[in-house]
Amino acid sequence: MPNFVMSYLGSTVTPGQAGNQFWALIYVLIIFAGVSVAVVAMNWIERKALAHFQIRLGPMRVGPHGLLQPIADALKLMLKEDIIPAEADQFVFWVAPLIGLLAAFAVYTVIPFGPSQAVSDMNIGILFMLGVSSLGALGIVVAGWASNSHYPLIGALRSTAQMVSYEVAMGLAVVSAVLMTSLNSTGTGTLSMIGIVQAQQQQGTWFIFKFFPLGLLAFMIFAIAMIAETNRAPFDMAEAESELTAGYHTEYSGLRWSLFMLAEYAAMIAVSSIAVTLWLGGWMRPFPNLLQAPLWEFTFSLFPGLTFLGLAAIAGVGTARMPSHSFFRIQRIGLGVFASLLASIALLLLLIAVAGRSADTSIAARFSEGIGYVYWFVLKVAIFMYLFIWYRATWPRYRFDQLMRVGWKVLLPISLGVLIATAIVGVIIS
Amino acid sequence: MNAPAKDGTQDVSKPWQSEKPYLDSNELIINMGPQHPATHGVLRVILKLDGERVLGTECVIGYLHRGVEKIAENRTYAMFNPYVDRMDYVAAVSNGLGYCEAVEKLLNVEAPPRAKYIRVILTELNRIASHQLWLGTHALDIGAMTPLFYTFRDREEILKIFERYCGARLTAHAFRIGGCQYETYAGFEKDVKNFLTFVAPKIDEYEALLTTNRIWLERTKNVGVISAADAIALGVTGPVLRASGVKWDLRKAQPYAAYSDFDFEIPVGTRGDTYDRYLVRMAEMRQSLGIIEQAVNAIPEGPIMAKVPKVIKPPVGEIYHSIEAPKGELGYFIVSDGSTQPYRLRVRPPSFVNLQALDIMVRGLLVADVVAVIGTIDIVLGEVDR
Amino acid sequence: MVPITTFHYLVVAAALFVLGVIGVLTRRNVVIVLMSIELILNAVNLNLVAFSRMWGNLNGQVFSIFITVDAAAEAAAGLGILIAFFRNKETINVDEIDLLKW
Amino acid sequence: MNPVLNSALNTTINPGMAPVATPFFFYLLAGLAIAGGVLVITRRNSVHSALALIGTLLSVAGLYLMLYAPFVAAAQIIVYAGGIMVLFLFVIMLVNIERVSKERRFNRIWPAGVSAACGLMALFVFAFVKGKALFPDRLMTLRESSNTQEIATMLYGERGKMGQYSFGQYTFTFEIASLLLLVAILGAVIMTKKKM
Repeated sequence: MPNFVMSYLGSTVTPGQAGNQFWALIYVLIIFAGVSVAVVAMNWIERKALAHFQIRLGPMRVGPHGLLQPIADALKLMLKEDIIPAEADQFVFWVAPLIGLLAAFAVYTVIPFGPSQAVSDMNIGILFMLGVSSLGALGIVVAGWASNSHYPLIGALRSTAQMVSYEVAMGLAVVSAVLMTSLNSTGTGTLSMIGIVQAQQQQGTWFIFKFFPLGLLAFMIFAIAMIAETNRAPFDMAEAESELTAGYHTEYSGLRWSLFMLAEYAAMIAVSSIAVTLWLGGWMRPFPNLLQAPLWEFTFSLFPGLTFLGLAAIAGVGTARMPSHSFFRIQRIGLGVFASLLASIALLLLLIAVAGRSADTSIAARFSEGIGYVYWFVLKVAIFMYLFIWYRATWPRYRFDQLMRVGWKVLLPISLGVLIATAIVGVIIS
Repeated sequence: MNAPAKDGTQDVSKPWQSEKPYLDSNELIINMGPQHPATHGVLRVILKLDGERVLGTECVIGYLHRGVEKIAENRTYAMFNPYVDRMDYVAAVSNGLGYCEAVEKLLNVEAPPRAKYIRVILTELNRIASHQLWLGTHALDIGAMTPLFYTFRDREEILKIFERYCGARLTAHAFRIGGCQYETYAGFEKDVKNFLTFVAPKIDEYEALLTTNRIWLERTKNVGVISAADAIALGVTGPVLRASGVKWDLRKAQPYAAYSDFDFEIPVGTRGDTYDRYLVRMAEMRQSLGIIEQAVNAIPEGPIMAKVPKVIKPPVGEIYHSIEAPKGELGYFIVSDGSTQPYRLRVRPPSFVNLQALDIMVRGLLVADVVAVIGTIDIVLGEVDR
Repeated sequence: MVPITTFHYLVVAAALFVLGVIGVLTRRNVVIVLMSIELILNAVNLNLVAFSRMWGNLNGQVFSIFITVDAAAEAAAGLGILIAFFRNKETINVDEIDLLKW
Repeated sequence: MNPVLNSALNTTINPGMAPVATPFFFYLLAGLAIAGGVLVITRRNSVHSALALIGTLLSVAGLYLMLYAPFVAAAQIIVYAGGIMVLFLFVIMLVNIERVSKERRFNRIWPAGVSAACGLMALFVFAFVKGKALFPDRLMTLRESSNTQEIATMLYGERGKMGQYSFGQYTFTFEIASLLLLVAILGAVIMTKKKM
């Protein structure tokens, strides 16, 4: 058994490609567990960051600094009564959140966390991603319809129209990024996500910096379309409580409603990881070609350990400054345990990094390399997540017709222009 | 949000059963019900819609009517003073100032200079507080969540000063007929000065967040436009009138309570849209800071209460006295029959009059803009319904 | 288990095709008729890809993309007619659409 | 026998890579597709039949993947399931189907329709049985990773090759297809625009 496991730990081919269903299943489980943890963490970070933007503290009561708040919310939603409106369509009402969830999670089979750390490396990676993200709109339309009342229906029609129109701009931005992959020496582009990142590695630049203004422009268009695609921040027409129409998920309650929220957060993470893969050089650490020296290699491999050490330090300071009143005793213990957990992970990562440095061929080296890939990828996605929260705190909401005008009359022409310009520049240069 | 009240009988139990499918919805009457989050209190607006565009509105008010004017006829002048604060509960101090000055005019008694200065300082502080509350809720209606918390944090400082001066934060029964009840507490000038230095950069913070914010511009520019002629015809006053380009401010036009001693400008807008009203109110906040600073530096010594008989029996007659409240011209028309209780007391609330302009401003806009326009007229239902 | 041959795919495509034809012929609701046409076009696509797989060259797959494009155009036009018609006659029942000019 | 068929039949065919999926997946997807098809034409509520159609489309996309046609599968998911079905659902909701579902589903002459369809099915079966020899039951080798690239080159020619600009076989047809789409868009917009 151990060599079977070793064969896959060290393998340079994604389980999907190797055709090994068992190992692919384990990857799927790891990724979905990871995404769920990320969604829980995102929920906590969003509430706390939004609060501190607005000079308030955010959840502090449930667990130390509100750390257990997301879990409490999840439990509450599970225990809440699950009301199905009268004359609503039982089957469709039940299926709608599942479609949304399916669309949000299916994208993860394609996202590359590392050269071999992805569920499967489809050679139509990007196309699959675009297709599945358009399925999300179906879930919302059907949810709005099944709630059998005017305003969720209007809300659903609006948010679907928004998703469909921004999907066009998003698709064109993605195409211009894919075009860049084919303008290298070999002349054959690739749709597979791992191939795109490797193309960026070969060409030595992230696509955001390639053909200077074009890469950045395409990235900006994708970033804007991405927010509209997940109904977030300035484009959150659906949950606009001050407007007349309520969101498509007003009639949902309890667990069903939490499925929608899970789908929304998962879609956010999925879409931003696609942006990272396409423009910010997926799992590549910064300056992979310039700083080749083994010393640089070692310092960069220390980063994961250091970040966890930093988190552990923050949690430690939190425990120290916890007031000594008896009420806070449990919270202090809880935070202390959390801090020590983070510290031990940090220690483990540093150990692997050091071990990997000493004997290059050993498993530790491969392990620390894998961790490095995943770390850099997750770090970039985390930065995107913070952007989502930042937008939500600062921007007012677009009116629906302005939103559609921006989608069709501003984003679409620019993305077409960028696509044509990239093609021309590509043909001229290569 | 109650189900759409159609003029025809419509089976309310199944809202889904509207005869006209949504596709080619013609005349649709929607209720922005009394408990809608964006109607600043209990105002019901019946919107006549064609699809998304507003054809006409009809405001149903009276949900907060307490019959204040009728009560005034059975109260003595001094007893009625606290009622006045409950009308525009956001700018309670300026209500009190208006009432006291009206009665003083009836009694032709003059408040001593020190009382006048204290009154100016507190009223201007109240104007800033009212504008801050307006900005917070208005931005929230349009979707920006953060300004609400900034404005409420700063408004808290003002309410602390009120509390220390007269014990109440919101409905501060600060003034009495003939002057002020309380001498300023020990650190009053210091607190006000600290407040001035504290709030000046904060207003820049609001401006930084919203004034050049593209989406804010898009949601407020050319929305809810009212021309100067319409404004004057409707009797609209206050920032709404000034935003349409009419330079009319009672503090300058009919100076009262020591305003003639201070110099300050009147901010005026040009197009009369939501963005101009936003700019006018922000500039007004800065002007108020200037006034308070001049007042605090030059506050005279001396008595704070004029000689007013214990039982106030004004001579027979009637007077109308109006002041510049944060929302517009707040007027008191008192008819006295020589007894201790007014024969008739009529209040001209600015919000009630400004609300008439809603219909003109909103016609042809989209439903989402109705929310923004109600916010920019800055109405308080306590004052509208009295 | 006998390996999957092209023949199996043809049977599935034929079944879908027949279902589509039944849908078109028997249903009264225009939307369902349009959906059955989509079903038929899908069956045709499946056949094309199966043959392209059998012959080993890609003409079949390229042609199936053209069929998808055509299906999209047909759906857009069909639904456009449906909406325009529904606005005048309040019904989307195939039997009642019997006037050439209304 | 026509020459093309001959050349195909006797080319040396090596048994290609193991088919991507076991027969189990084929029967599963085929079953789903046919079940979805049946649901589409029998459901009283058109949103249910729309969902069934989405199920069929996705399972047929799965069949494409088994036929080494990932590009067509992705196009199917994007255009069909993501685009056309959203359009269908939009129209179903805008046209307020509630009243229509009360009326009879099948028209009066449904036996004629079904018998015609059965005749058609008989014709297919006859053709399949007779022409068994036409369909060699061995699998052609088609490298999976290549064909997205080849489709692109067929559609649009070798763009990347150092500036050589040669049209693929189907570039012209591709332009006509986009023209068809343009006509359809114009038609739909003109028909549905309210008389503003």
